[in-house]
Amino acid sequence: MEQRELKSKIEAVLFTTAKALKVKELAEILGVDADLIEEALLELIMDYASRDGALEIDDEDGYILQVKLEHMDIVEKLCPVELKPAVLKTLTVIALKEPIRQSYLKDLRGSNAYEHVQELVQKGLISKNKDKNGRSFNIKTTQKFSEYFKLKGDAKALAKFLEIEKGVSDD
Amino acid sequence: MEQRELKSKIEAVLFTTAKALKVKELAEILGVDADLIEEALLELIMDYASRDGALEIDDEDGYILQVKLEHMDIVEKLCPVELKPAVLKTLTVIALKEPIRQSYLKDLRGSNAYEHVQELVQKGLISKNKDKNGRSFNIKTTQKFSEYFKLKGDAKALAKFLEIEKGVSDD
Amino acid sequence: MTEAFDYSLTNTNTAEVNGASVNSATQELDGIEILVSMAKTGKVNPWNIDIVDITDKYLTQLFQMKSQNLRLTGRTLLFAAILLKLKSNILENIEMVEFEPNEEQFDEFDISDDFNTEENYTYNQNNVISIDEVLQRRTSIRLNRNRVVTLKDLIRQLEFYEMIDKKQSLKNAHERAKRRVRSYANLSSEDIINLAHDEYIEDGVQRLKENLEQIFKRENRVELTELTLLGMDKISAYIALLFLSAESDYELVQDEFYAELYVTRGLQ
Repeated sequence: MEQRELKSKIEAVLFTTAKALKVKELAEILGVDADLIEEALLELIMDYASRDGALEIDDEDGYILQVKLEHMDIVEKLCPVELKPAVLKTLTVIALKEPIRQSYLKDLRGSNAYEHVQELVQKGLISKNKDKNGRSFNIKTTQKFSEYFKLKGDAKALAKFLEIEKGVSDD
Repeated sequence: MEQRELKSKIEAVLFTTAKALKVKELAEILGVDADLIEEALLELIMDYASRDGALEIDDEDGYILQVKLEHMDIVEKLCPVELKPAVLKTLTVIALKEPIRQSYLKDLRGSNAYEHVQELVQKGLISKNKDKNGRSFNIKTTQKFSEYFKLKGDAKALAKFLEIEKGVSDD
Repeated sequence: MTEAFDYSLTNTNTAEVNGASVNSATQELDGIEILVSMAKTGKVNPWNIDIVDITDKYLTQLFQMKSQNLRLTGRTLLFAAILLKLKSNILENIEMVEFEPNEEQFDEFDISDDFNTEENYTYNQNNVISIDEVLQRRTSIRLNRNRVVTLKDLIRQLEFYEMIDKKQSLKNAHERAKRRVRSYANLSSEDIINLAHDEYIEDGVQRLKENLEQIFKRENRVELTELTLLGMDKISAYIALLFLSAESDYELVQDEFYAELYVTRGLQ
C-alpha cells in the first residue's frame, strides 16, 4: 500500500472510532505492519499540525483525532454534560476507583451518593450491577463516559489519596 | 472574526455534531451571520477537497464532515450500525419498492430475507400484512421508519437500479 | 505519599479559623494545621485548591491573629508558595520529584534558625491534584456516531458495494486477459501469425472434419489429445474444433475442469 493511502486509511479509522487507539490496534484494524502504521501516522500528525484547522491528533495514551482545546467551548455547547458539581465529584470518585461498591461510595461521598448514582445511571455515564453475593451493587463507568471524559494527571495517586481520606465532601 | 478562525470553528462544529447541518444552523450555533458562514464554509470545503485525505465535506441536504466513500469499508467495520448491513439492505429494498410482497422480496434478497423481515418487524421499522388473497404477505415501512429515515437523493434511480439488477446480493 | 503534606482530618486541633475568638492552642497552628482547619470549617475545598484564594485567606487569617507571630506567618506563606508551585506543576504536567524549600525564602521572615530544625520537605505533585480537575472533557466526542443510519447512508453503502463490485469485475477481466497472454507465451511469433491465418484455420477444420467422420464411425467420442496424432498441435486442433462445433453437430465435452476434452456427436 502506498504511504498516502495508508495515511488516509488511518485518518478514516481515527475519525470513525473517535477514541484513542494504539499503533498496535491500528495495525490490527488495517492489517498493516505496525512499523508502517507508525511512519504514516507520524506524517498524518504533522499534516494536521501544519494545517491550522480545528482538529488535531493527540497522542496521549494512544492516538486520537480531536478538536483542539481552543474550541472546547463549541464542544461543551454541542455536547453539554449538565451535572451539578456534587454529582460530578461523585462521578470522579467512581472513575478513580471503579469498580466501586455502592456502599463504599456512600462512605466516601455521603448519603447523597444514591441520588447521584441514579442520575448518572440515567445519563448513561455509569452502570450499576448486583454484586456477586447479591448484597451490594458494583458501579462502573460506561462507554459513554469514556467518550465524554478522560482522567487527567496523576489519577492513580489521587485514587490512593481518596483511600486515605475516606471521604470527599462536597465543599 | 477572521475568516480563518471562522473556518476553524465551523470545522469544529461539523466534527462534533457529526450530522448534516444547514448554513442557518451553523450560523445559529456560532452566532455568526449566515453569509459569512457560507463564505468560510466554501473555503473549508475546498480545503478538504484539495487535501487528498480520508475526509470530505458533503453538501447534500446540509453540510456534513464524513469519511469518503472509498473508505466506507472501514466505517462499516468500526462503526457498528444498529442493523447489520444485510438487514439494512433488505430494509432499503423494502423502502424503495414498498409495498412489496414477501415472496418478491425473497427473490430480490434471498432466503435470509425472512429473518431480516422478522428483525425489522420487531424493531417496528416495517409492518407485514396478509395479502388480499391470503397467500403472501405485503410489507411496508412504518411511521417509525419515516421518523428515522428519510428517502432522499437519488432514491428513484436506485429503485430503477434494483429493478434492473433483480437481486441485491449481500456481497 | 508524604506525611509532610498530610491533609488528614484526624487532626484533633479544631481551630476556628475565621473567628476572632482564637483559643490559645491556635497560637501554635502552623501552615499545615491552618490548611486542615480551614478545610474542616469549609473555608476551602480540599478538592479544589484555589491558590490565590487560599493565599488571601491566609493573609486574612494572619491579620486576624493579633499576635504577630512571624514564624507562623512565614510558614503560612511558605505553604501558600508550595501550593502554588505544586499547582503550577500539575497544570504544566511537569513531574516534580522534589521540592526543597530554599532557606533564602525565609530570610525576610527571619526564621531561618528555626527552620533548620524542621524535617526536610519532599513533596510530590500527586498530593494536591484537585478532584475537580481529574475529569477532563474530551474534545473527540462525536454526536450521532451510533445513530440509526439514514437512507442516505444506505445509499452510500450501496454505492460502495457497487464500486467494489465494479472493481472486482474489472480485476477479473484483467486476470483473464493475463491468463490468455500467458498461454500464448509459449508460442513463437510465427505460430501466432499462422494461428490467426484464415487459410490455416480452414485447412485445419477441413482435415479434422474428414478425420472425425472416420473416427465416429467406430467411436462415440474421441480425446482431443488423440487428434494431435493427426499431425496437428493441440491449439490448432482446438481452434478447428471450435469452428467445427459451430457449423456442425460436433460438441466439446469436459467432465471436470482441467481434465481431458472430448469431442462427441451432439444429439440429432
